Amino acid sequence: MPWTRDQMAERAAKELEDGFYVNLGIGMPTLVANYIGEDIDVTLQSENGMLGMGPFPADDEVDADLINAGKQTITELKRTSYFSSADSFAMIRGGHIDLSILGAMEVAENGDIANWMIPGKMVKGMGGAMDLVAGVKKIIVLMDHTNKKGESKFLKKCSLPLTGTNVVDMIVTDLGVFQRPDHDSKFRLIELAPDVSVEEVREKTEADIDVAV
Amino acid sequence: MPWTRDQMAERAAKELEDGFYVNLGIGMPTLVANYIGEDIDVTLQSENGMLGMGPFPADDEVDADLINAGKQTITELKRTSYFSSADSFAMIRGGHIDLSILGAMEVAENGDIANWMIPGKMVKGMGGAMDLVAGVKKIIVLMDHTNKKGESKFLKKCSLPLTGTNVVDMIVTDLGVFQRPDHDSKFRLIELAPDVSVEEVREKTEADIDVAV
Amino acid sequence: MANKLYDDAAAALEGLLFDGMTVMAGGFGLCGIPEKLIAALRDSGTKDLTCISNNAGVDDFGLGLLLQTRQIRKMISSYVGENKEFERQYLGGELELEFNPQGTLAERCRAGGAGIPGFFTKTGVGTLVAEGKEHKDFGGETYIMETGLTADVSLVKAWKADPAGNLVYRKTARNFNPVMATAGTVTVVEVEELVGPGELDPDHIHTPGIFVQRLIVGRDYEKRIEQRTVRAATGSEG
Amino acid sequence: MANKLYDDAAAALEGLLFDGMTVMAGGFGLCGIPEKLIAALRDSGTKDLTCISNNAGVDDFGLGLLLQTRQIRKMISSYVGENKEFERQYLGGELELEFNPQGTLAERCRAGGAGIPGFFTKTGVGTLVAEGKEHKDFGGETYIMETGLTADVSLVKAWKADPAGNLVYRKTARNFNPVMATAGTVTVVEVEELVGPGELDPDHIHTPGIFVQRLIVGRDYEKRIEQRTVRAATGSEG
Repeated sequence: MPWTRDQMAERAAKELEDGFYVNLGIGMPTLVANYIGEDIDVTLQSENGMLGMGPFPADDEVDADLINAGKQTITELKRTSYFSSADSFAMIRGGHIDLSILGAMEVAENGDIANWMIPGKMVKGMGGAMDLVAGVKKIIVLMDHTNKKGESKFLKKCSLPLTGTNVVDMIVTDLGVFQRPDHDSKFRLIELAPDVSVEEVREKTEADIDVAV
Repeated sequence: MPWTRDQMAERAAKELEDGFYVNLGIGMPTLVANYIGEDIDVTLQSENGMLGMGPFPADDEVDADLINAGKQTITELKRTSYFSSADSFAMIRGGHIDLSILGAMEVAENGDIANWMIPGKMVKGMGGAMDLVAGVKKIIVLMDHTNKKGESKFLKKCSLPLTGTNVVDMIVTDLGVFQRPDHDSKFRLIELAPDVSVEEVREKTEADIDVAV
Repeated sequence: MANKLYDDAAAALEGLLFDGMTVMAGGFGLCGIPEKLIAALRDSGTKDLTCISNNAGVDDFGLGLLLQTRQIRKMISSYVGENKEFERQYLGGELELEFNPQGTLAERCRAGGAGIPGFFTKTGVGTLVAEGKEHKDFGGETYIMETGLTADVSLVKAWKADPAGNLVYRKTARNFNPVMATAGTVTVVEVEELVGPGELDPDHIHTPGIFVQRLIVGRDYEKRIEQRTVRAATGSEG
Repeated sequence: MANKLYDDAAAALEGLLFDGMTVMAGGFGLCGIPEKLIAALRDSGTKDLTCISNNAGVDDFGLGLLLQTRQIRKMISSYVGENKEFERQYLGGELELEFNPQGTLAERCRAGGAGIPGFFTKTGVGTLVAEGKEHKDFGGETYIMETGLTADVSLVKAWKADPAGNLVYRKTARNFNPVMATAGTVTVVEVEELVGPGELDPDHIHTPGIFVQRLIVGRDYEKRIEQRTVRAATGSEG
């Protein structure tokens, strides 16, 4: 049985290590915050200018001056600091964030990622996605394995305009986990969702991968 | 009678305008602060990271964490702000300072300035001088008209290594004041110290200048 | 001290506006936007604006107000997803759009204010963003050159100011405001509170007064929230 | 939370030092220098250092301590005028020296920390500083390219820290410290006071804890003054 969105988030959360500074993308990656182990301490960065992001506020704590990159109201912690957008992206682009978990429309076997633009559709903009994939030390993609038509999103080559080239380190889909030790290596299937077979993954994966399960 | 150092500083101070943000170089230019008119309000910048520099402290106010770019102990004002060296020079190099008054070893008729290095002597470094002449809107040089050997310091061409090229707007020496309206124009003698003649200035000036006194 | 304080937003913009000008406006989404100054810019009727702002507001608030009145000719932004009117005008060819990665946009504004006409970044290499830009290798990696941005007028929202124009921002309402404050030929600022000289701690001023030419105190801030997300009220701290 | 606090300067530097390494040290003159960490670096005996620091200390304080022991092979500075031992070693060919304009030095450190490998500046155009550097025209003016700087270890002095490594600096002791804090592969910080979690106002933190890997609390700061200038005691305020 493929993983649910929450199970995917829970699996991705296992990649967090004690002391990590982490940026979670908008959408499904936000769910990862719900699964951070209690034995580890992780600091969340929000690219609109905050380090040390807390949970959503109680109803009477809502503050219009305190939002995350998804424009959601949030809270601060006892470790929180605020800074400008320039300082925030200096932090991101300077390689100071340990890990970013992002959604994607497509990932290619060489680590290319496309997650901002579908030609012919109205383009909303890349926001901070290009900065994150270019600057953060480790990039994990959290996405459904196939699109609504059942076509693989893990491809030989991305068909959509790219967000970054050769930047993805790990992919967590509803079917399993794909990892590579460095940017010159092939992705390897290292974990399967319950009752998902290697054959099913192969069938639904256009990318050329190794299997290590 | 040529101007004294204090009279030169007093003359240079007349170039300050109400609301100006000003950086005064180390040495003689520091004296300019003593002659700021009481009817105008000027904010002094110190490139080590301070805007709104106050006077020297009283003996019991001395604070090792509060110095100017000449490493002298100073005080803060009710308008003071502190910032990093990067932000300080972003301010300087971004063209936000209205005026800087600097010393010089040589100035050339095309506005070149040399004030940091004498070949063969131990070089102490340019500090912030190259940034100031490149970034500040208006540059006034305050210097003796001749060196210890009686040779002109206002030259056709600088002989010493340059601090900046075509950057000087005005020169105040012990003999008079030289100005140009823009960086394509010739310097004009616009003012003489008491009892100094145009002939004396011409004699002691290697640079080709216009005379307008 | 030269007086920087103006009676209201209209007075603060007087003499600064002209058709075809470039305006920077701070804010991220609707957080920390210069509400009063945007409204006054709308009321001025100034046309053919190039607006540099991370987002384009929503249909009836923020820069969306200037889209309604078709005062904007071009947007330079990183994300404009919240605005239907924007979409309509863009798809109809009435509006130019230049997308910048968010960090590139922020750094371009900082560079413009700091006298840096160009800088290199890894962001966007190999993407549409890199097309037509200079590529250069440093240490075996490829970077692209991005240029500094300045504006005829920067519109900035801060929390508090003193009469010298020193500014303090509040929480994530800071965002693009400090860098845009440095990049305007003239920077006009609105604040929620004006404090007396010396009341701001000089170690904690975010924007030194040198960057602020004009200043107003706004009243009755709307501070609209785009995504009001709450949890059940329980104590929590980390 | 990952513990960043170390017992003393020697412990904080343990495992980080190697001959030939590059070290950044904050401070302007003797103001805001990492006194304790410099002393511990001296005691470590690490040799052939490249030191990036605005100044080189005085003969018996600051980086001058490392000159006395000949641990420094090369200095990257903007001004070294206060140091006789420096002059002696430099003129004797025992010491390499790279002068950077002060603003270029600060911006190079910021760039290094921000992932910017190169940027253009007007500073130094037409001078010795420009020799061998790429020149480029923007808007009819000539600029030169300068590169980003990073260090194996950055030594930083702040005023206060919290356990997360958030830092606040005091007055002009801030200077190069914040940018150097961003540019070290490992950044080691000494502070005068450690405060509890939440005691620093999150709007007023100068260096977010992400840039700080190790932290010590120093005692008995010497804070030597180079030019003690005073006036007769009279009230004055502007």
